Amino acid sequence: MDSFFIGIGVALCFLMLLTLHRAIHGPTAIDRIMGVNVVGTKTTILLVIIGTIYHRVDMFVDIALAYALLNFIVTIAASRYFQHHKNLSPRGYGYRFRREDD
Amino acid sequence: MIWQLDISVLSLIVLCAFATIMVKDLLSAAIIFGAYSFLMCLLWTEMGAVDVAFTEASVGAGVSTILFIAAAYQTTRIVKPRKSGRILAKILGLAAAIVMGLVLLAAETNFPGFADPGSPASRHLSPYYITHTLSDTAVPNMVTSVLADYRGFDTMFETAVIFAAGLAVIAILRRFKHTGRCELPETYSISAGYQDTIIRFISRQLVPFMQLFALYVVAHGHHSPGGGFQGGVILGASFILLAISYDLKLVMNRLNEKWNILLGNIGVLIYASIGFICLLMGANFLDYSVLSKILPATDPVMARSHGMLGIEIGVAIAVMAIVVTIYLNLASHGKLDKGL
Amino acid sequence: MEYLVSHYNYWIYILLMMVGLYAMLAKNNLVKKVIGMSIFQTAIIVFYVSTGAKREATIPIIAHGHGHDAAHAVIDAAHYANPLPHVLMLTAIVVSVGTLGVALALCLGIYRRYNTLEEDEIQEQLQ
Amino acid sequence: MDIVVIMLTVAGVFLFFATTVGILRFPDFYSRMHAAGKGDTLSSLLMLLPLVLYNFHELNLANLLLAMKILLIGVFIFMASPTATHAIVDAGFEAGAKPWVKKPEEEA
Repeated sequence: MDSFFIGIGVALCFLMLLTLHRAIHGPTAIDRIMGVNVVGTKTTILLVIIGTIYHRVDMFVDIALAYALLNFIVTIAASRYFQHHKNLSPRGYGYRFRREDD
Repeated sequence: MIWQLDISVLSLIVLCAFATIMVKDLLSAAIIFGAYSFLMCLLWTEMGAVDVAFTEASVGAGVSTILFIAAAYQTTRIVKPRKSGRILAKILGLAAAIVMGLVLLAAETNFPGFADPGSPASRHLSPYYITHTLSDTAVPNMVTSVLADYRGFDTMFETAVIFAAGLAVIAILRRFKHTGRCELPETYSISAGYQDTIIRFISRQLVPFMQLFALYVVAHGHHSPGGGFQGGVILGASFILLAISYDLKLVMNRLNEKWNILLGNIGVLIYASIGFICLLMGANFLDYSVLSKILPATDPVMARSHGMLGIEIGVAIAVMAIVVTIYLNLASHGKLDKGL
Repeated sequence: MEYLVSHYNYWIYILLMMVGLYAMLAKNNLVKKVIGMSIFQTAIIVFYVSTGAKREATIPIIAHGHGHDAAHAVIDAAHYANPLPHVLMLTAIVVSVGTLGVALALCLGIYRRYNTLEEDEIQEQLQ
Repeated sequence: MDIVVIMLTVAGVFLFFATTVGILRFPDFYSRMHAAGKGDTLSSLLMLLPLVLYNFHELNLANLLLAMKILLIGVFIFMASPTATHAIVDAGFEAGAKPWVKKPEEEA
């Protein structure tokens, strides 16, 4: 069963390589954010799989959880860049959702 | 270690490193560097270094990527080519890199093989730590016991270095607005309409959960990977998530600048004062076993475990305060009003 | 062949180090230089961690380490990875985020004063 | 039990593969995001479930806690991944990414 999980891990690495193609060659920065987010999700799974291979999953679950949390924060931060930045088109949240009373 | 995964992850890492250097856009470089750190974390997990991987997942992949994005946000994402001497700079840089690589390759022939159980690094000191950690300190995670007990002196000054880094960032960036003396502070209301309701709702649900998880990581670091550094960084990241999904003012209301710096001080002081208590009780600096005299119902072995918990809490408080300080100053260009 | 199998990882670390050094020396943009510094740092850290790895060894946390009778169990040092490089590198990573913060703060300070991040434009303004 | 574990894992890997193909092949940013958001969330749950089953050897407190923790990652991904997708799509919309339209000569 261990060799099965190692095979799954290598397959996930191969899929990560394909996703990194989009992250590296992506025409825009947003495509790169998306690619890195997908790589992060795959890595979360791969961490639990490595724990299964070591037969000590209880030690690896915390890392996977922290990893998923930080992946989420990085994605939000990177997407936030576009919602405020000066160089881009002025139509932003401030115009779509602004309420006058507060 | 699992060599199949080792090779595949290493090749992905090299690919990411080249892409980070080549890409002509600072935001994209920051994002690909985030992927590089994610893969680095995977590599360390696969080598069996779980604590290092935990630290990299929270520090390298999380906080440093956010710092790069904040820097790109405050400056510019454009990378211009050199106006003159481009070829010369490239050739010189390449020559220096190749010379260094050749020197290292020549040195590398004397290294022991990868994952060799009989390598000199794992024969001299570390067997003592591995075999004695349970009987000496009752802590099964030997990384924690070496970090906080056997090499506690080292870790104390590492914490002091982080504190100094926070002070340096404030000294470089912080700009104070000169206001009249009688001006009242403006009443605060959550500024609506700069971020999405969905993101705000989910972040609001996640922040308490993250902080609880961070406390668990600090407290359970004796038995599983984790400890003060990791827990402190996750605690700081929860405040960063609030600052990203709402705005900086909300975080400043909860944890203002004065308290932030004070907490950084308090964290380092907790560490040092536990050491001085040991000194006052007649033992060496940071020799926790004498703490059994003042802690109720503990033998010297358990006292070392409790002493480690105390300094982990100090480290967590200091790291949290400094991470939040660095982020707030970088994201708002030192003005602490609004930012990323 | 055996030499190749046991030494391939060092070559990759040296390659990463070369990439980092090249970026630090040849790149014009200051933030790119900082990224090169981070790559150099991680290459060194991964070298140290790899010296702690052992074949057929598990992670450096003693299994079933709860309770008092666990203290009398016989522990073989060859079954666990070497914890010492892990400890040294754990603190190195946390310090690296401190140095990264200071480096980026310097970049922001330079941008505030010269309004550019490019090395040659800053030198032009200095003269 | 092993059969179930293998089947679920292979299904998860297949969905990951479909996600990757979608990310690589779709013509514009919005449709790529569609593939990434949906496929990733479901396939990560499909991969976590067999890992829970495989590690659940016998019924005791430690194993229950472990299963809870792994499922917590699943719950977390179910909350965070769609939110992240939404954030990225909004960022792309704000940045002015153009949706792909079929060219008129192809329609004819």
